[in-house]
Amino acid sequence: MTTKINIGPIHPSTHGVLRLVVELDGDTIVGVEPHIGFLHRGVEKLAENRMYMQNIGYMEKIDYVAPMAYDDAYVAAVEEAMGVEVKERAKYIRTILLELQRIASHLLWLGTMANDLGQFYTLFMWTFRDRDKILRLLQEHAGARMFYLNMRPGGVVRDLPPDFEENTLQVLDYIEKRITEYEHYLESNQVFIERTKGIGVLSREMAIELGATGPVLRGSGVNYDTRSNKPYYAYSELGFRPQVMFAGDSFARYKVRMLEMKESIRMVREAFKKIPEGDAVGMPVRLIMPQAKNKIVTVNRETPRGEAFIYMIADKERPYRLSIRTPSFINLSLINEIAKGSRLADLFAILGSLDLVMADVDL
Amino acid sequence: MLTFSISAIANWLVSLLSSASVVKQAEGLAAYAIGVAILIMAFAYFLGWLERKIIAKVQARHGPTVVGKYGLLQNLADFMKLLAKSNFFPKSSDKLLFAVALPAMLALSIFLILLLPLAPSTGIGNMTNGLLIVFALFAFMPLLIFINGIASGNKFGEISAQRSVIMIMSYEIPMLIVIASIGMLAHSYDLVNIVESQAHIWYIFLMPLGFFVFFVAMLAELERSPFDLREADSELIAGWLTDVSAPYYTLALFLDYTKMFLGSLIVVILFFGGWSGYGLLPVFWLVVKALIFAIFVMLLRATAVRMKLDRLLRFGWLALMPLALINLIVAYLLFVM
Amino acid sequence: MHRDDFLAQEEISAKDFEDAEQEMTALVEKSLQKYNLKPNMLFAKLSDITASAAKGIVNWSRKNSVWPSLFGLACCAMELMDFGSARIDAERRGYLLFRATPRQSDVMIVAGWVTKSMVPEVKRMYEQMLKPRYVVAYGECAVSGGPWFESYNIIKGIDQVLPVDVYVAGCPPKPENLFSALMKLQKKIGGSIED
Amino acid sequence: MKIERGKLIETLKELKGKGYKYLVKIAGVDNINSISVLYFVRDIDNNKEEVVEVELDPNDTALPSVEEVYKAADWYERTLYEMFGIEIKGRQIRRLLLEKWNGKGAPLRKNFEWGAPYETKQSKKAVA
Repeated sequence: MTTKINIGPIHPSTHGVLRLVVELDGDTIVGVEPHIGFLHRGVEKLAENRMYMQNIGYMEKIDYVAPMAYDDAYVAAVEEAMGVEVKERAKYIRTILLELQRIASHLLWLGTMANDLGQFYTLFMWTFRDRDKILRLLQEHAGARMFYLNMRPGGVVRDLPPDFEENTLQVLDYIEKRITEYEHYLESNQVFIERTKGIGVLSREMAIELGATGPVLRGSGVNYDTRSNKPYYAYSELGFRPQVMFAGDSFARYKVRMLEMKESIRMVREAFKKIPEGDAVGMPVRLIMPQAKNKIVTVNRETPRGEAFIYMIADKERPYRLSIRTPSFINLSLINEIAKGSRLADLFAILGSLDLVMADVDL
Repeated sequence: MLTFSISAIANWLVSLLSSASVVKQAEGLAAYAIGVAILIMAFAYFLGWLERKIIAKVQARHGPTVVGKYGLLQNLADFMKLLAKSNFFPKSSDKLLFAVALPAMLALSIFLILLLPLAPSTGIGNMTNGLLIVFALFAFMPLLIFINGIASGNKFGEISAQRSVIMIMSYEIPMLIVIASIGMLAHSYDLVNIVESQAHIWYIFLMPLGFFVFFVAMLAELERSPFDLREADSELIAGWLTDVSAPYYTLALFLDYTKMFLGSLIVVILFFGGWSGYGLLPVFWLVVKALIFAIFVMLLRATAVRMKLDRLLRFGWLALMPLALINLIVAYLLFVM
Repeated sequence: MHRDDFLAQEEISAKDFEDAEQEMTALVEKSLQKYNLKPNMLFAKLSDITASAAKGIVNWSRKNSVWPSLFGLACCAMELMDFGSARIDAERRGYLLFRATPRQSDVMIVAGWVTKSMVPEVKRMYEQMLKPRYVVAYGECAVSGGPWFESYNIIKGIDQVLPVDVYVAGCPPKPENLFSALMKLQKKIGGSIED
Repeated sequence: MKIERGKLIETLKELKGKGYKYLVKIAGVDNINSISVLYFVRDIDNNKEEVVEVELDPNDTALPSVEEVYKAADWYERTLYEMFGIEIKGRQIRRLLLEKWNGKGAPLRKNFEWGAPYETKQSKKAVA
């Protein structure tokens, strides 16, 4: 006999407003049916009715944990439509900022995942404290804590502040120490290992078949990362190596993100050594107006949650069609496949390991 | 267990009533009960404040600071506010059971503290089977949680109730085996005797394995992390407390700390030599030891990751059970020597 | 009836007793009504005493213990989380006990845009909260629909559905703003700010 | 690569056999005179991509389901149905993003009517 329980849309562990109808046989999950759309606001439709420069602000709100990633993806699409080259120094600045954003996003994920596993907010508070240091750095550059609006076609809104490098390196040293500590803290905890290893297994074949992306795909042993397969900005010069784990379980996904944070720290340090002098300021917003009509543009970007893909048909003043593939959307569609057969308590560990942002799902 | 507990309590009551000085005893009892009630309230309130402060310090925060000096009045404000909020029973709930379960739990835990000897000459009479009676009554606690969970008519409450029953199966029996070995070492189930027999060496040194088993089982009983499966706030919202309305939640909060006081008292009496200590009042030593134990439990709450249900069952039967049996054998050898 | 008048009477009739009783019950009922309490409630006696004898205590406790419900919708939920975390430390003023169940929380912080499919859920959540309850509209989207005001699936501000006590502007407002908003809410509860 | 509607399943199966096992996205575009549906597929091992485009008449938008070829197509097809009003043959469709939608039309069509904006109503209770 099976029972059905309804989880959400308001529930502490669904990271936003997600409704799951879970069919249970005792304590074992028979099926999970996600109901989404509680945050659907029609970004694609709104974007068709806004000027190019106005849309930058809308793109940031797609993924509010890592706003800069979409900011960058959209501006890159506009750049391609306008035929503008990114300045050499701006490439490095964007790489640095995007990687800092990735670290901040992964730190938030780490805290919330520990919370989902039943930890009483301790790691959550610690990672928030660390994340705040990065937000302060980004605030120094962009002037805002969350929604930066700092990407402009051809470059960024302004050059890095004078003591940015020094501060960043200091913060990175601190964060590297902390990450090692958290890693030690979690991996020496037998209960944590038991609750993540062998839970929510996604095989390599299924990961490709179901279209998993980002750390979920890499946790299943697929070596695909947009930063190395379709290198953009300074990633190929910085010697980026994609982080791959082969087990495909929650622990592998956790480990991929931890390794990614370390890789990001290494890359930012490397980028500060190689960053060229020169101009980095992009064009002012009033000039953003691609002249091409019906030019088709595709952009792939690796956001912290996975691969974002933008398909844009450019028109004169506003995009004729802006279609966005968001990583959380497709990662959530896996949930039924990987949660089947596990326990109810595991469902939240699995949800945590997928790192979902609900606005990213609902678009 | 149930029939045993009923017969044990009946025996105790009969012996109490048949003694000559019933009236005199009753007067003494009333005074004692009031004193202990004040102690419980003070301690529970203090624990509530301390837990917020300790967890905040672990989490790199300050905890309550504004209301009262060092935030000491924060919990009072919380309690008063919860009491003054409106009360509500959901339509799907069994109103009678839902209204009774939480007060019954609170009454039970206060009654249990009354039964414990807090100093050599206190406690309610000299009960020959005191330890057994305490644990027989203690076993009602998960049952009442079960009743509350089912009566709330909420699916999360129901799951929580099921978990409660499963947890009883996984830790109650090892705990009773440890109690048996304590009785063997002390040659008695009388709590006063147990404390006095620890005058030379505490039982934690004689039976470290037994203490471990007992500690784990006690954490599960107290719903403390990592065994807070019944109230798992990231899974079951609040488990059996999900549909409990605000005034009743005051009871739940109070119960939480009363239970913690009770649990630490039992652990101190059984394993840490009770009130033994130099100088000062015996009660002082008892309370200080209980406080240290409670702080340890709080630190555990701030750091541990919650266990899974099936894992808990396996842990109960494959780890706690053999350990408890080994402990019983050790105790038997000590008993023979 | 005044105390001196009462003493001046030589004989106290049964009717006077009745009058006094009625007066008392009216007083108690009035105070109960003021705090949204029903007389047949379990703790009515206790609230009764506190309300008539020292109504300040209840007010003081309500003012100093504002528990938000754990309910984040969208972007502003990030700042809501930051509000509770180590830098701001909302627990200093007793805001932290985020209860996941609406039954035990006092204030609902609507952090994010509200879609048409979310409206019934938000309404139900509000109805599940016990009186007295408050609503804070946190961020542009909850105040007026924000950047999505033209969208086909968003309502233009939470105040179309729920009575809002405090509005916080910003996209997203900083956690400090929420802190000051809750302090304003405290003042409102305490009676320093009138509606 | 532009193909006929009838050859869609066939073409995708062929591509999948060649190694294009990963479906990136299914996107729809309303060109007013026609509606085109694009299938972005990818060969992960060799890092190659391919786009398959199907053009449909706006009045006759029935499209075969490709879920049998790519399982990942499930949710994309559902959004295609509710956003463009494209009928998907061969499967049960439950609305995904707009589950309780009772408005008229498909939002991403160009002829979609928005309804009246600026309905703001400020309550007088404002404090902050």
